[in-house]
Amino acid sequence: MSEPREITYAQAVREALRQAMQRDPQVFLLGEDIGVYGGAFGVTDGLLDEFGSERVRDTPLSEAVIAGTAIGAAVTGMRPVAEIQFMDFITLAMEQLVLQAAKMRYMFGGKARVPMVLRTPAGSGTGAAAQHSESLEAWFVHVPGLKVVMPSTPYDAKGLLLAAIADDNPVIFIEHKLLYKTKGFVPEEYYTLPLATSEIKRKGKDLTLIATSVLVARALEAATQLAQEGIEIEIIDPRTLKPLDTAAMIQSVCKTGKALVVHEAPMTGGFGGEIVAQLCASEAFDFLDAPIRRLAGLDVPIPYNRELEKRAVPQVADIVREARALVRGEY
Amino acid sequence: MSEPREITYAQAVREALRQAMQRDPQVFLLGEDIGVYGGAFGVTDGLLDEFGSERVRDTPLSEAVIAGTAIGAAVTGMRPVAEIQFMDFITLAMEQLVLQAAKMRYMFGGKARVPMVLRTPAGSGTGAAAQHSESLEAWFVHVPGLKVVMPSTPYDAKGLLLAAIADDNPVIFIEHKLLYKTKGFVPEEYYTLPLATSEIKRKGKDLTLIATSVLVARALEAATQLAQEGIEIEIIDPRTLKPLDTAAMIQSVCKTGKALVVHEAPMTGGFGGEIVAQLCASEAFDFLDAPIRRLAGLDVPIPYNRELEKRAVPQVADIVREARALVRGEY
Amino acid sequence: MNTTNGVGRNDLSRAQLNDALCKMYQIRLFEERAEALYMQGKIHGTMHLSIGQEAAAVGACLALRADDYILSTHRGHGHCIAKGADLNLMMAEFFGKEVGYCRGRGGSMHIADVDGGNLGANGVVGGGLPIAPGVGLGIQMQKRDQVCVCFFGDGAANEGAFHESLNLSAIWKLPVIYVCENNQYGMSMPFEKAFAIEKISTRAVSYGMPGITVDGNDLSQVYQATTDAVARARSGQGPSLIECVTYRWRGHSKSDRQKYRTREEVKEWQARDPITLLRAKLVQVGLFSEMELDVITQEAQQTIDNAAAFAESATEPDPASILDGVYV
Amino acid sequence: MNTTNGVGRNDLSRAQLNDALCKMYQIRLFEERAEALYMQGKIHGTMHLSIGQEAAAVGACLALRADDYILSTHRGHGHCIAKGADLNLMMAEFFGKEVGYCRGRGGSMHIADVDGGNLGANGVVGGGLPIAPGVGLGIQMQKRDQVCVCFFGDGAANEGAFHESLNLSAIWKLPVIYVCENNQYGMSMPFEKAFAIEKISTRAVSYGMPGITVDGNDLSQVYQATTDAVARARSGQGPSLIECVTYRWRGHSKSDRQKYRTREEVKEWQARDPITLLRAKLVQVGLFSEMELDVITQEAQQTIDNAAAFAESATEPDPASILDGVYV
Ligand SMILES: Cc1ncc(C[n+]2csc(CCOP(=O)(O)OP(=O)(O)O)c2C)c(N)n1
Ligand SMILES: Cc1ncc(C[n+]2csc(CCOP(=O)(O)OP(=O)(O)O)c2C)c(N)n1
Ligand SMILES: [Mg+2]
Ligand SMILES: [Mg+2]
Repeated sequence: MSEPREITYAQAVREALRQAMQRDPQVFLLGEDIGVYGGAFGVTDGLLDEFGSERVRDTPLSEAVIAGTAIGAAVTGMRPVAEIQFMDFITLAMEQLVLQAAKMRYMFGGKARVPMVLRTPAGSGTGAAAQHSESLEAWFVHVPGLKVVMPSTPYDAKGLLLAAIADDNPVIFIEHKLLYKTKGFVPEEYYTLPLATSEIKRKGKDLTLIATSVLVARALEAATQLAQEGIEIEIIDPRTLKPLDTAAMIQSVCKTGKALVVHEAPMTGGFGGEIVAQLCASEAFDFLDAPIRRLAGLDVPIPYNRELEKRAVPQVADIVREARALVRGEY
Repeated sequence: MSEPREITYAQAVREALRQAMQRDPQVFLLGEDIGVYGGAFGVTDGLLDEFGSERVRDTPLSEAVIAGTAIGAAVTGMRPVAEIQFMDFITLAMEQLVLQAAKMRYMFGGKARVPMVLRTPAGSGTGAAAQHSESLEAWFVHVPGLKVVMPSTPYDAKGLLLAAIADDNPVIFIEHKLLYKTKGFVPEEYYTLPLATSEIKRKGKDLTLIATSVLVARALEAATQLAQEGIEIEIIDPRTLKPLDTAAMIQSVCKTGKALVVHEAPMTGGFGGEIVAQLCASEAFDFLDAPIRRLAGLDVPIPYNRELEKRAVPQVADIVREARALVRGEY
Repeated sequence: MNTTNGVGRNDLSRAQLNDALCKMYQIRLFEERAEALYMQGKIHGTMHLSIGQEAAAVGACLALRADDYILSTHRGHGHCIAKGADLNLMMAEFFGKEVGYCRGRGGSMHIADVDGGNLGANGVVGGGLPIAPGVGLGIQMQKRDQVCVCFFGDGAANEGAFHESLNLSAIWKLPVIYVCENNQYGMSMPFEKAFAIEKISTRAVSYGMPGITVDGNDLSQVYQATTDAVARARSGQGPSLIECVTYRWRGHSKSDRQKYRTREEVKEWQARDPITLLRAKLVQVGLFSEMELDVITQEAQQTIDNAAAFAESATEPDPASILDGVYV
Repeated sequence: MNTTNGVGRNDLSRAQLNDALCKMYQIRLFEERAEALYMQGKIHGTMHLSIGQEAAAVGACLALRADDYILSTHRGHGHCIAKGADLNLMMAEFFGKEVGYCRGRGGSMHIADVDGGNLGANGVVGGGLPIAPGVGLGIQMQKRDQVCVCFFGDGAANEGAFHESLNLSAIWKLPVIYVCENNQYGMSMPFEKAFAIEKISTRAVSYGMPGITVDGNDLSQVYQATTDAVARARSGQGPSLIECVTYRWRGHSKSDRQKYRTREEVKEWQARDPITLLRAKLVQVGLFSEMELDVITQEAQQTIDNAAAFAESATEPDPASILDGVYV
């Protein structure tokens, strides 16, 4: 094992791409401006120089065909990692992802493999307004045949991306723009994390808080604040939304009797509902001593104005308020 | 008021389109094969003859531009009703519906109106397999700026479609292929039903069953069977999924103490989770004497084989079994 | 050797022509049988028959090697047979049986034979178009010398996917041959109303690739155009667009009242039956006798009879296996 | 009256030229100011500057009536100003203020002025393309004689939306003018790598509509081509495609290191500054004196100063109003 080393989330993603490409000549990248530009968020910076334009392929602005090309290459033996520059524009590739990639294997009686990964940055917080801030993970969770990964730390990002690339199914890999510059401990060597293991990011006894992506860090900060009030929150990050590992959550709720689900996407129809429903149908139900609650984005397109943009999605203070109220039995 | 009269769901939709066009010259239809063909399911049959090719417009195979054309016409003063021939192909129009139609008014500071309706048939049961059987309502429920309507009877279909056309927001109007030939009482005159009122389709005291679209009829049949065992089920149809009227559901669950949510779309990430979460966060939580459960489609692309296709989504027997177990306290 | 047997500029051997005619008959007879079985309620769902278009499917695939790929369409039975499918497994799929190509999960609209290079029919009009450059890229990056034929209809040529696909294949010089079967209608939409141009092949100009329109009912024209395009693609010169002008004799699918066209129009096209045309030519140039051709027909008929019998007696999938294959 | 003042075949009055130059300066100065304010942290988010492309936006809009429509792009400040926006409300939107065009909800990428016929900038590349036929249809069905100019970039011309949009407008003869600002790059993707053709206007052939490529840095060429296309559209003859060849001086957005192009290339294009070119021509033909032109410049500068002051002092939206406008 190498020395402990801190790198950013963006670097962790890049390192995963590099190591996957080093190990397996079938792995290649395609997307808009991933070459000399290094990607809109610099994630693929330097990979063109290292691997050449054959394996780091700049595409024209054609999102449907980016997805389709990944499918076609995958089904004929490659392991493409495609990038959609902002998650918003995945809306242009839905037919290929949902009607083709997700269903091909099943429709063909199990006689095809579509080992592709589609990486894309989601989320608000950059002032880019309504068409560059989407968090659409819930859509993909609803599509049989796809896997959905949404890492919240550099360590998870690297290990899960390497696992996604090694997986023989189509995987939607959702990064978060605000996480790209966050740092964390990441081993230098190649490693994978299983696709379907949630992680307890903080231990606690008073409340089970389930959070995804950028909300994990905010939840941790809220927990630190609440600890000063004597409230101990347990934070669980599913990391892979599909398949979903609910074991730790259920166990935790059996212990705490309370659950709060937090995500950035709008509350209505969001992934939180799925977690609530699964908890509700589990043995944890009998241990609940308060309603399971959700704290999520408002039902609003992300506004440009800085203050409005912040209000549109849960911030640390919102989590503190909501968690406290839940623990204090105010619901 | 006219004489009671039974017509089919398809006829009810057609009648709504006809009456809307008669009343308002700004209303027009566009879509693939809606003219001389009468629509893939015959819904628009005869409307070309009545209103001419200016107002019943056959388009080429260009789903993105069908949606975009509706948006552009709406924003410049028309009231387009677009059709996507199968809900599956709405995947080709997601960018226009989600990034443009839904957000335009908000992004522009409230200074635009997009009064358009997009009609589309959803669901399985016709043997058309994985790419002609989607039930994607949950995606749209998750999009601020859209309304989502999903009628289960001819009466609801007519009244809700007329309301959708009169509404100044973009509305996704989801029909079900298996319902087209079902009959029911429909007044001849123009009427609208408010977009956001659920309806109690059957009264009962033992269990609150919330069902949508084709599952309402199956639930009613299941309830009839269960009534013979002395189990009385209350069935609530939200009709409009967004905005969602939860008042009746909450009240009902307060009374029955048990809730079952039933839909055709795959369970994971489906609309059922939203209902469970809303019930859970409501005053009904304190009245629950069993976990809220969901009965929904399997996480599988719809298979072609008749028997497999049936197994993929809830049938009457499944509802009977699930409702009975819930009432008997087996969960 | 550049001799010509009179059935086109490129040299088609007697064996090839035998095979081609046999496949055209198989397509015709397979579809007629499938239609009859549908009427009897033995096959469910829907189906899109390509009767009248056999020369396009067979002509294009005749120019391919067994290890080349095709991407097919909702009207894909012809492509599937032309690419060499096992008719038993194909018919079993129509019956939804476990032994069918897709284990009964796919049906008419999703038949695939991945090992045989058929990457699947497609229920989405234009759904194969974005995949085509990917197949081409997979070939190119793995330094193989295969090619991919991407079939699509006139209707599909107005989907955005057409545009993105042809452009990417062109700029990356991918080994893809775009074969547009212009059968005059996209469901009820006549070609003239959906296009403001005379020929779909004109659109090749937008991508800097060769485009050609051929008589899609003439096997040799389709074969020749495809052969040229395949040679180009295999040698790294990139994609081509071929428009095959043809006609479907049947309605769009099983629910079509055909109010958008006249009986006379259908009859005119039936007078140019691609099978009759090929037969006449083969006799005319003296390559086959009428009797030999009848034998081919009978053999084709026999394979269909066998397939129907095989399919009918095959077993249904185990309902417990319903989730098999959603994930690897 | 068909006299020509030497600034193009079509007769541009002195007043029009005055207005055009003033707007070109306003665009240049507005963007320079916005850029500076961004650097100072007074404007947040991102922005896409069109400096160097002013002639395309102004030339095209000069051919329009006040009640005509435009659909703009992420690089839309120029279109917005050219269509006659109030600079105060525009700058206030950059500051995210309540009085801004979008009540601070939209910012640079979504500025719209629906009453002024600007149906919005668009954060989606090609996002306006599918909407354009709808605007044309709204006009056509309501028997008005307006037209709609749909702006988009070279990059956008490879989106599927381009294809579907142009085809629908063509077959329905809708009053839409497609103005492609080919500034040589889609972000970092050079035109030559994204296209296998020389001119984007070639693609008009696929839709049976006229296509023309003009020098996008020459106001009069853009104006003339647009005027012709507008006349066609207004008289019911349908859409046209105009490619304006131009160049953006600044990086793609605020995060661009510009590694995909050389300084020399930028300099070459800067030597063909559309504003300098127009000024020179106006003096050369004797329509304006240098002093008169300086006055125009100063006036433009003044409007920008005013706008910045206005915007800075305007009030923020009330956070409680955050949900306003999601629904009617
Ligand atoms: C994206 C999409 N839109 C609509 C349909 C419904 N549909 C199936 S085939 C068809 C017509 C296709 O026309 P064309 O491409 O010419 O093929 P053809 O049927 O003539 O062989 C339509 C509208 C579909 N399957 N997919
Ligand atoms: C559908 C979509 N894909 C990608 C992006 C990210 N993006 C914004 S502008 C741009 C380049 C657009 O190029 P072009 O159309 O030539 O316009 P230009 O920026 O040169 O004015 C890209 C890739 C986007 N906004 N929308
Ligand atoms: Mg056709
Ligand atoms: Mg550009």
